[in-house]
Amino acid sequence: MKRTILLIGIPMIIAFYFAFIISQKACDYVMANHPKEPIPFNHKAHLTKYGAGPGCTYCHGYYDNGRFKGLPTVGECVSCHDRQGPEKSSDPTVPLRKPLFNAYKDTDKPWGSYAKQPALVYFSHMVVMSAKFDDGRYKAMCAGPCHGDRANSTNTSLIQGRMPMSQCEDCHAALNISNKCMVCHN
Amino acid sequence: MKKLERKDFLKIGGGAIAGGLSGYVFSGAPFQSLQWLVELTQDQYAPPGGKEVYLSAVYPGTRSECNLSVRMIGDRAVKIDTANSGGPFIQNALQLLYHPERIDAPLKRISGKGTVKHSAFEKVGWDAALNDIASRMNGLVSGGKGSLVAGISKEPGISAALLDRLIRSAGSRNGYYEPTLHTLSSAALGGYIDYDFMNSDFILSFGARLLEGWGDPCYMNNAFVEWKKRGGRLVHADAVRTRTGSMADQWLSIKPGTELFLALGIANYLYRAKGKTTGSADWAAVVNEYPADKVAQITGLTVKKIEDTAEAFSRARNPIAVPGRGGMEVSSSSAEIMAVHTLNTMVGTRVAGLRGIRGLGEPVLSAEVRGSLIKAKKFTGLDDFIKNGNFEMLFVNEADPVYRSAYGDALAGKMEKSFVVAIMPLLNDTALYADYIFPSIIFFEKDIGTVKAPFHPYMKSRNSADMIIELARRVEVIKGNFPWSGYRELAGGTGGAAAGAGYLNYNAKILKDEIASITKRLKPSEEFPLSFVPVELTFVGDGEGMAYPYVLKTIDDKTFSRGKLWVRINRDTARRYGVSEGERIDIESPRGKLGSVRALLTDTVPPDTIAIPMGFGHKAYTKYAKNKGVNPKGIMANDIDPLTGTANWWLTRVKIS
Amino acid sequence: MGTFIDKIKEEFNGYSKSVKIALYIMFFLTAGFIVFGIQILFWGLGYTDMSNNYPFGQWIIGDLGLVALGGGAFSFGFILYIFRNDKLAPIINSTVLLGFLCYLFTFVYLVFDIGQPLRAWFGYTYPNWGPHLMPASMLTEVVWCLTLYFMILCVELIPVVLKHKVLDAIPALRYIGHYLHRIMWIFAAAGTFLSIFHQGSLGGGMWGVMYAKPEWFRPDFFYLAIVAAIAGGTSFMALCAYMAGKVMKREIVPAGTFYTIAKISGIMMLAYLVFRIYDLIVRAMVYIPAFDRKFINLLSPYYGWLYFLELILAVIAIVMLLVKRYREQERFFLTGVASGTLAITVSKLSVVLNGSAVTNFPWKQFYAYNPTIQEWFIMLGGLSIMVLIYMWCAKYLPLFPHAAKHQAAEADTPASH
Amino acid sequence: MEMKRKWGMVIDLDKCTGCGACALACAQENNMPIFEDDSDFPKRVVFLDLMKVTNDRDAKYPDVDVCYIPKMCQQCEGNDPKNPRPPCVSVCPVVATDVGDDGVVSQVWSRCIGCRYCQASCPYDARTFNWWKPRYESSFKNSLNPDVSVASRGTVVKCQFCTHIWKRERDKAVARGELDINAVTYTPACVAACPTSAMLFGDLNDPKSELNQMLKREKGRKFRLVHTIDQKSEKRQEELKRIKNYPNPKVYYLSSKAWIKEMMKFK
Repeated sequence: MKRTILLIGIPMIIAFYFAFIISQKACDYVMANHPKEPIPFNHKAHLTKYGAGPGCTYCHGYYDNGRFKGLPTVGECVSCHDRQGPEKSSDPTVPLRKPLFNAYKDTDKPWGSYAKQPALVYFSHMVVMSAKFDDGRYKAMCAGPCHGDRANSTNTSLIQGRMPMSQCEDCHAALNISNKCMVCHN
Repeated sequence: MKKLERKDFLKIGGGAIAGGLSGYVFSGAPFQSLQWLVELTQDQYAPPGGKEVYLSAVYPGTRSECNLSVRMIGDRAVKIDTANSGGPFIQNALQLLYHPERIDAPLKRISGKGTVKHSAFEKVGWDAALNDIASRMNGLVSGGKGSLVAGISKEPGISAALLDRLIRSAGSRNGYYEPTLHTLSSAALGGYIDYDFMNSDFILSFGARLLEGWGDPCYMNNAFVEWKKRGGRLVHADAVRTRTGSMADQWLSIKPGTELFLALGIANYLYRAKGKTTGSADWAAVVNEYPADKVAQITGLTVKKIEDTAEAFSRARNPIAVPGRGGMEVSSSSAEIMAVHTLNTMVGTRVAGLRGIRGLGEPVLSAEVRGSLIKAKKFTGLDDFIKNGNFEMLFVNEADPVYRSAYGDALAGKMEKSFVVAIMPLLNDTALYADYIFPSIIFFEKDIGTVKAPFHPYMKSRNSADMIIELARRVEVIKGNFPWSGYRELAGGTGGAAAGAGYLNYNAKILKDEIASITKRLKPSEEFPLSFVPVELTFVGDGEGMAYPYVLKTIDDKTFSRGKLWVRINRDTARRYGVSEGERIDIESPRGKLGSVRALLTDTVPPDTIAIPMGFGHKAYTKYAKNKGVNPKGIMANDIDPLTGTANWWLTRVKIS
Repeated sequence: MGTFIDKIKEEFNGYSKSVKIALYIMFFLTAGFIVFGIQILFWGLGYTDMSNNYPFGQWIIGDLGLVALGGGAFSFGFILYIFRNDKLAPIINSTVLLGFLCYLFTFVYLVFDIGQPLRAWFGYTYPNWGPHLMPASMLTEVVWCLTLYFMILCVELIPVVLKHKVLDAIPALRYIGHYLHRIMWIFAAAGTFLSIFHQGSLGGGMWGVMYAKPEWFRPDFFYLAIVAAIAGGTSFMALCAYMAGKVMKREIVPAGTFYTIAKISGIMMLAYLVFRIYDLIVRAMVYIPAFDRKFINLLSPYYGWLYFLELILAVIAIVMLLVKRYREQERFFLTGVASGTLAITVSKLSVVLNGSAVTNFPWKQFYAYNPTIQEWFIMLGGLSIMVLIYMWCAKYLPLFPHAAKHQAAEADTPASH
Repeated sequence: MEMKRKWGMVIDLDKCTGCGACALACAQENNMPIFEDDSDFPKRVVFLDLMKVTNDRDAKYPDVDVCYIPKMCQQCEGNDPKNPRPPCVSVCPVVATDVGDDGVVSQVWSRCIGCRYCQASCPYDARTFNWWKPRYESSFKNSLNPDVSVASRGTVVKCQFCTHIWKRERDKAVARGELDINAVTYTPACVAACPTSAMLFGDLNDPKSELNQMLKREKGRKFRLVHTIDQKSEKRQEELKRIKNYPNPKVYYLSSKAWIKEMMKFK
């Protein structure tokens, strides 16, 4: 009897483990975006060394009506990395010219997005990022960031794939914000 | 350890399968993949986002302009915001702007007429098309056949004025307009009437469904709000209880088609009791024949009601009597227009002045052309021309006479044998018989006044005024009369100057003729006992709205639903003819038969009357309008008015079977 | 392969002519079911005559009818296993199979009926539970109860399947079958519990909670539906067994069992009739006036008569099944169970048809509903598939142990036929 | 942050010409699908239906009258406004429809399984079902509004008082630095499009709002669609409310004509 249990149980546990991992990875892969990344980008350096922080709005800004612009255009990049600027400089505060940008027009958006918002959600970055507690702390910071550790990333991928709804719901519940469908969905 | 047997392998395999399956299930993958499958199979479309901008634009009106803003997402226009400015039709503009069947380049017919199939046309360049037309026109004019050039415009405006000039320069008098109150009253009175509804305190409407698309809806809606605010009084005389009748302060439920007599009755009261004078002695003599009791008998109103209305009209500070039966599409005889406008002149109102059309001035004509012009036969109006006239070359400027005219079939027959150039954004029924079709633009795409156009013209479409100027400049004899380079130079407009009351011409003979003709038509005959009158849905109007799918969504189920048009019949009348609700009936007039419409039994129409919604039954005009319902124009009365030259189709005698 | 086809041919030729014609029709309907089923699943419900005015159609009637009639399974299980009325033993296998089929096809129709079949699992993952763990939506309760009860029916069906001569030969399966049979009362009890809930909620509660709809709203509808299910289900099970016997041309259920069922069914039908009349009176006097409307005005000219038909059928069933003299005559017994089944079916028809036909606005007329060919084929094709499966099972599974015994007994006495 | 608003609407039928601009604006704003025959009334997808009502049930020519009633989702709340219970919300098996914090009955079509139970329970025919796959032929796709998700086939859709416009306005407010959500007001597409300003939208919770002022002022003219309990005495209303829930919608209509109110009753 014991032998039978072992014979059935051990392969069962092993198969369970592998099937679980494989299907989860497969799901992640299918659900994730795999954008092109033609120009390497270092978030950490820009935020800590070159003064693009704090916050993200320096590059990932908003339109006048409060909607999120998303990824920056080359035009925004070359507003610092001047197309006519110096290629080398001893002054660390002077942004260098990046020959990488020569191939792009100002309106181009060379990067694709890792983060993918489902099409059926009305999500407002500005509202989420500017909501505050009574004592002035930002709510978004307390609930834990959606985009991972932004300040220490050295590449462009910050969020992997689509954010599941449950992740939004968890923060809303924790912060005592309404979790009704119509808060986000239309 | 014992040797593994075959049975043990089965156990291991079973365990592995069970474990694998549960691992797969517990990882959430099946649900995730179902979700993915849902999205995949539903082909969920997400409109692309972008920067939001509001562009401002102006909707042109004859009397007031509607300001609006267009919400843009990136380079897409997604919404028109009118902010309660009064213009209902503006909401259609986006559907026209992005209409999938909008013409994107000049089209030349390569196969037989009578179809607007894709394969019947080829796309050609503007230059090639204009050169071809110009060479044909040159041939006609130099061959002395300039008088066989004709043009039909939808409504007065810059491009219509240019087209008229083009035709006149070619030596023809055949520049016509589709009947609107503007053109009808110009023909009947020698000028159009400029109603200042905003400042009027008493509006007496003779069948003019003022709030259902009549005139300039943007202005009318604003005026209506103004009346509500200031206590303006609207009295509406109409046979059918339409929404205007319901919104009016008083509804005069006259018998169908008796508006003229009501006007005479009121004039009679004003003349007798108030001592007001009318135009001429002959006219007054006719008016004298219609005292209130006689009019009461004809119209079915009480004497008191008529006299009260006349009294109220004469006492008002700024009264308006307004003719123009119908909504978007009007049909009033010249006598009726004259009789109604007489009331305005009798009380000397300041809010209904007669204005003349300034136009672009007389073109310079060569002796040859002038000769042909003198020889050319003269027609009083569009339907007169269609019925009796002849043409070899026809320009149709935004109009759809094949669909709208009571002589549409006759026109189609003549168009089939001639060379037809049409200018329009969507292929309508007239395009069925056109040889060349030029894409024109919508109000969004042209500069209006000082407001710049928010959009570029769609694909290869151009302003029709520009197209006519371009064409004229290619025709030898005409060239000199078109010194302009584009419509912007003409933007000053062709507005009217005051014509003055002395300009009025009250022709008693026409009035008498019309009275005789209408009396004949009012009398129920043995064979055709029922009256047949039109009604309109605001957005469908005279059929123009049918190309817009969202308009189809506003149609109520008892007007048109699932391919069936419903006509309205009085309950008692229907009972007498044994017609039950929803039954299929045929309507027959002396001119022909209208097959399979459904009967809607309602007391909103008077006894012995059938009311039919207009605007249905297109043969072309995009797939949204095509073959939906029936077009009653073919069986409607077609007596041509002596002054306006237009068929008076308002009242038709019919029978049902 | 060839032998297999031969076997099917042989089997088919074994039936009488009328059964053959019925089989032809059923195969045709099944083919239509498949073709139109694909059309509906892939291109949407636009092909039905349901509309925004008339959102529920034929398939919902199918669901209601099948669940109510399939409900006979739980009442029989309850009476047999809990009350230990062994008279019902000969018919229980058939009953369980019928219940199973009815519920299976309820799911099939539900999948066709919802606009997003691929999202059907949302009912399990995002159920509308209200406070206190009571389902807020009757449909949530229906989905869960149906699923659980369907599982129970599967378990109840296992011993029947295991009795098949091939499977019965395997000792392990034989033991499982035996012991399952021994503990079947647990499942019967659980099934009864679940079944009562969803019978109530699908047949009545689901309609009764629509507080803005005069034709449906009444709080007692839930209980009425339970009684209806027991009354109609028992009749239906008897009717099916009787028909099977006719087709197989032998006695498969002893007459005594039929009489017992008839008695139960008749009593329940009487209870149903009384309850129904009470229901109608309460509606006419209390609930419909609360809408400022009158009962008589809610009877659509197309479907209003179904109410009266239902009452007449119920009275016929009561007379035929409760009066001993009639019950024991085959002809009257058949009339009784048939009209009992029909009465409940008609009651479901009137719930959906007349209920949907009533307008919400005083200026509109009653709506009519003319099912399209797609709806008819899917409805009737589904029923044919049920019948085909039942016929196959009746042939190859020991659905009627009594018949087997009876046959064995006959075989002992030579030259019986 | 607590949402203090409760949106409601008043439609003045004396000012409504029945033109249908509201329905058009609604269709444009909310990405209504486009089919070849959108006049197919029983299966057409619209949020705002322009109903034509005449009194010829009770009257004869010439005492008849015609009225158009723009009807969208009436945003019911049931007997107890503190614990809103619209007829459609409790019946949904998958929580695709819910009452928002601002009282608007939401419908999430990405969650809907298409059982149409809510449609059956709606006393105002306000919900429509996507019987066919929503289509937007070629260039019509250009005018789709990105703020409203396009529905898939087989889901129920309905008017949500253009909630997305509230969100849009809120974004603008936040961009201006206004963080209080209760300061955000908005105008639904139909109200903004009405050529005669016959529609008014506002907050029912705020006694000072224009909407509440108007409702207070227009006691004699106001009524609600097919909600005859409003015309009963207080005592009788209490009695009736014990028997059952009433929809208690948040859309009010105004009319000076008695016959319209008479037509709201079944006879």
